[in-house]
Amino acid sequence: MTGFLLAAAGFVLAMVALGLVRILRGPGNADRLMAAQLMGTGGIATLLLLGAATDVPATRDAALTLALLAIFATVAFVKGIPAADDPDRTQESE
Amino acid sequence: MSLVLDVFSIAAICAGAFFFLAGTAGLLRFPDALTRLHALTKADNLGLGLVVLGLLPRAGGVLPALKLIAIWLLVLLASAIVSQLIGRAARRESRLQ
Amino acid sequence: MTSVTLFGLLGALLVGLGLFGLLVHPHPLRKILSFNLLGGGVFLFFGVVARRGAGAGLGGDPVPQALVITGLVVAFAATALAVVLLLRLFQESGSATLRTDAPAGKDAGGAADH
Amino acid sequence: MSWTLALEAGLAALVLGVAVWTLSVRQTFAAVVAFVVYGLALTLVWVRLSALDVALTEAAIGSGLTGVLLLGAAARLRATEADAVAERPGAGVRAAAAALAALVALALAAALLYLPEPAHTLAPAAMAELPATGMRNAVTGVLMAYRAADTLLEKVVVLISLIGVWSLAQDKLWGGRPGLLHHADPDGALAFLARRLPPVGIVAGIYIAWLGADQPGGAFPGGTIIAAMWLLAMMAGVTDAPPISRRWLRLVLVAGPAVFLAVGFSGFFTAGAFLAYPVAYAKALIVVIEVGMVLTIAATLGLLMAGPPERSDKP
Repeated sequence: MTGFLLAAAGFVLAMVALGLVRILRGPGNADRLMAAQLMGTGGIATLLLLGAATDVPATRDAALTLALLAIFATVAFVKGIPAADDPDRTQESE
Repeated sequence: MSLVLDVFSIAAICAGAFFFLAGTAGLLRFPDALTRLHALTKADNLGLGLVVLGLLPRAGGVLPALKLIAIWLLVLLASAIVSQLIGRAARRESRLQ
Repeated sequence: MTSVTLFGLLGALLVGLGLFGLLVHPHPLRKILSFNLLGGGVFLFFGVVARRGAGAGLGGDPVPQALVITGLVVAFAATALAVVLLLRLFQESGSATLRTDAPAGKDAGGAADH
Repeated sequence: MSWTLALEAGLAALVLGVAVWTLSVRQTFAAVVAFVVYGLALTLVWVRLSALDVALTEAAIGSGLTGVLLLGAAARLRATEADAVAERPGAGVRAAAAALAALVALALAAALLYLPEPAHTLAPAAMAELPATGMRNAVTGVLMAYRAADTLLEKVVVLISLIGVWSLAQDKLWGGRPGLLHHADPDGALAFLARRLPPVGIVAGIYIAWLGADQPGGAFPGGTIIAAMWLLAMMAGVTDAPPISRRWLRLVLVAGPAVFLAVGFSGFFTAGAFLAYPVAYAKALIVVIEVGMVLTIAATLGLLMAGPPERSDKP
């Protein structure tokens, strides 16, 4: 079972790491944020699986911390999008 | 009994991992921001949810299990609202292009 | 290769990468970012030293781990101060360049002729 | 190759890839997103190194808070990015920098491979003395007892950097409210989150801080979570940053170091040395210090993020 949990942790981590290619390709900042959001959720899942595999209950607290800070960071990033656009685009006019 | 629980864990975690696979595939392959967002929320809600479900029997008590569920609920709440915000930002960006 | 060696080499590489970024990136904000990257490598090195000292029922030597926690907080405080200094420089001079020969007191936002 | 090593090699490759990308990507916004992922991956590395306390702190401060801080600066300095490209150093300088960086990395790697065997460790010494502190988490024991002077000075350093940030305000705005005004989100999704999440988050922060005595956790990650919830409410326009001239704010900011110092000086009378705890009350005193610290850390980190005063207090 330990081997299975470790393998599952590795698989989830590999999947979200692949998703990071979206940060490279963009094209928009919204796409980059989605990849970061997926990485956050995947990171939480990986932490929980790792913790179960190695029997370290404290990883659940690390996952809790990560979940709360990920929400905070994502909200801050979404709010930063209009101002942090490509410099060659015009400012939003709404 | 423990065999049944192990099988349950393995099945749920495999299903969760599948949704992470699907979410990543969607994020990479879907044509525009809003469809990608659709794929992402599946990984967020179902992927993590199924992984948490699979880990519940191994949590070693009611309180740790409740903590796992609380983490999932937090991510669920955040994902519901953040994906709205990301969707709005994506629409704004596509209009600027 | 053990995980200690693996992560130790990773820490060394991260320090090198961060140092390179710190030296070649002209924009001060990218320098601050590189410096934080470098810091991650240094902390990782401490973590590896702590992991080698596992014993007495602990997964690692708690003294270097406590130092890293202190270091993380101080690094954040230093980063916050550096960022505010940079923003103030931009507010005063209208540009964020660190060049000493940059034309001082130009009109705000007009540093396009560099 | 075992599962564990494969996983760790993959993790190391991820950290390295994200680091290279943070340095090489053109847009600062993308670089900051990558830096947050870097911190997240490092959190997993800390778990693999059995340093759960560090993992918690890294997840909270190293990744989340620093990333958001840099993002705010990137948004404000966007106009200067294009100019900086023109200042890129020439090939000669870049080659020299690469050579120097490679040399430093090689020296560090060599130092790693020649570390003494068996490794020096203070773990047995820390564990032997731990029962006297009443703590069960060795890292908290080290932070609060054997290296208490470090922790005290660190509090002071963070406070001084906040004074430094404030002193960069324009003279006429001194005493005003930090940062720009965030308008309330009219459609309400963000405001909804900012009303529902912070009560849960603050409880979680206190819980993480409370855990610190016996398990991984402590005042740093706990205080950071509370600061993040405060900042979330500010970003959504649900609450506003307080003017820095408020007396209660100043009291909260010095509460942590003041309690720490008071307990430290009382050590002269009760245990015969500065920052020494009488054994019978060690745990109680450490808990008192930690309560003050959580409060101060949350307020200080939140205000460091908010920046210098930019709006006058007078309407």
